[in-house]
Amino acid sequence: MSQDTDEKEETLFEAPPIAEQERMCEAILFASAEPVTVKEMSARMPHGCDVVEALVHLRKRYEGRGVQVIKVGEAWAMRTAPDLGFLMQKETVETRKLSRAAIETLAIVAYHQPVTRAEIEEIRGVSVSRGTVDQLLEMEWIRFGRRKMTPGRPVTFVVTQSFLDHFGLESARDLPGLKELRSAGLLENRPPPGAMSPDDDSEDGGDTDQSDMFED
Amino acid sequence: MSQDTDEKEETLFEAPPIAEQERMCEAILFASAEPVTVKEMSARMPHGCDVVEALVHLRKRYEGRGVQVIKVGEAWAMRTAPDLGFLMQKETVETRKLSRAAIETLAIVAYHQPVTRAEIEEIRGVSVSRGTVDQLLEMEWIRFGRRKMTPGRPVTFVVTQSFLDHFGLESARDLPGLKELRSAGLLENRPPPGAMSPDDDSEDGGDTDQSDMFED
Amino acid sequence: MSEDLFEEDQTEPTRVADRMAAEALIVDVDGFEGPLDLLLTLSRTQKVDLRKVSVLQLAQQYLAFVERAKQLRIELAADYLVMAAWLAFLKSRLLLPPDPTEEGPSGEELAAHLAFQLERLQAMREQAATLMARDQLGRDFFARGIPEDVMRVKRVTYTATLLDLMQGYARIRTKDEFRPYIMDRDAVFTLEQALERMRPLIGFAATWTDIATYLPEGFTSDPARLRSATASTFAASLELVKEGKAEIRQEDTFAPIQVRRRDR
Repeated sequence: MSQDTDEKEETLFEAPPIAEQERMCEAILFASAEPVTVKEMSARMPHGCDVVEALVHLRKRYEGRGVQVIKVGEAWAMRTAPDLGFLMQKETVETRKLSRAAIETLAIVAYHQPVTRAEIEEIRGVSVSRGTVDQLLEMEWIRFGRRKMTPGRPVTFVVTQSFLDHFGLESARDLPGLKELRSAGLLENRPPPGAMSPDDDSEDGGDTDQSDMFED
Repeated sequence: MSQDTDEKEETLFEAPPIAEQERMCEAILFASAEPVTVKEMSARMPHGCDVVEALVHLRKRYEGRGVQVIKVGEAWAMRTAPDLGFLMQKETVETRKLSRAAIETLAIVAYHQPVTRAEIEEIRGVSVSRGTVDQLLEMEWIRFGRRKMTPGRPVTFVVTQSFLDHFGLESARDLPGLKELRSAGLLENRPPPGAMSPDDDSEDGGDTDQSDMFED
Repeated sequence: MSEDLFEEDQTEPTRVADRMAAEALIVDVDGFEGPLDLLLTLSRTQKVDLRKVSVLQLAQQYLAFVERAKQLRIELAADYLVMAAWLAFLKSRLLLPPDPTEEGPSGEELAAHLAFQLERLQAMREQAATLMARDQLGRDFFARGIPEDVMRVKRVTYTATLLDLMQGYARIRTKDEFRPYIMDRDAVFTLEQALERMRPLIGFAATWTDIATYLPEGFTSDPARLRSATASTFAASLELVKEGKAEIRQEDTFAPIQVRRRDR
């Protein structure tokens, strides 16, 4: 497999054997507290390495160990096995207590992304305070997404890689209950009946945006 | 073995199997911000664990991997394998133009090789700094040639194969001569008083290559 | 696995929350995050699936709540009153037979939308709880404790083109007269040599002395040698002035250049 890649790329030197590539990925992931993207790993490893294949091998090797290789969005990381958390009291960082409003806002962004502030308010039934959004932005759990193509082109919010990393999610598609919520129609942005909003046509329930977003 | 320990210490619960103890040591070593002593590990792990044995197993497991289990004084730690240190660097290459002094020195070596430092200074009319020569040596564009059979037997400099490769020359004799330089407008059209330069003679006939060369 | 955990976790607090909500209805109006939150709490008292919630009953409960708040002289925020008005309208729509001449959505449609909103909010609350019950980084699982920094190595490579080389060479060759390549280094008196010669001597020059007197022996007869020696001796003099070891002057154009030591 890595042979093919070599031939395709016509590298001057042969890539190291896959076992060695695996060692390299191991060292890079091990050394970093932050997830490392495949792209960055490729850049640091010798030319012609098949990083993804090496990572798949590596993940397998760490299965059931005290440390695990996990995928976080486009990046990979090593993390201790969750069942051993009790050993780490010493390492536990006191996280800032999030308000109920912040937690709900975070969940809404995660499940409805990309979502505008107006949509969050619509779902929660109250206005979203600036502080709540700022706090989530500051924690780097949410970030600005693309602007919506609706009148006023409002900014949207999406969750970040740090969010995925923090909650041990491989991608936003792995959010628990996502499928059920979608099939129950609860992720739709249904306009109130009789509301003659001009964007009624273009706003096909946000469903298309949704699937878009979760493809990433 | 862990059985023995249990019995000796008369613990209420049995210690976890050694494989599990190994996982625990692995997670602790991975997540700790400092090397951890056996004593500290014992205190954090369930009662009756044989930390030393678990660590020996763990060290063995990581032998030859990208990560190693090492003993640091009385404490234990995990580190990336020393031979993979190069992966912990992110190299950025910045290309700069060679200084004027270096270009002139290089040109003199190319046209007059083998040439001594004193001769270079003679031609440039200024002293040649050590740094300039060192830089060219380091770039492997010049190298030491044979010593001159003159008093003091000074070392000489000649250009290297890398130099020829970089400038797309087959040999230093392919360098355009003064005549060509002049006709290319690179020299003032002032006839040289006295004899022809030694290079002028040898340098004819490279005409076809020449035009190529000036393309660069 | 974490979902199972969550299920277990979730059932208990919900019951507690129920009890607390019932009390909150009476004492703590401010505890609600707006009318929708209040409606959601009220709907729980119906103890049915949110999809089967009776919106009519809910509207009545809400209106009763607002009525009670008024009796207790509790100041209600405007949006609570707006919701009350809207629910009163909805209630009448639901109770009266539909008027075919009337425009707009039917009571059933409006009720269905409210039910949807409540269900959606409830779903998001549950998801928020599930999310927070997940294993979290820094709490349940951990990152590398001693991260190794990735060193950023900046490597500078130098480059030049053949044209640079040509131009460099041309520059040298046009700077001074072209002459065949011969070694005539003995006709050159370098700046370094001149400095070496002048340094020990300048200490004795208490009075102004023509720099010509510093010319080395054997460099005064041959014009080329004289030129080189004069130039370097002059340059060396300037160098010594710069170092603060000497002073230099010239009375007039083309007059002899004189130096003397500088006393501090």
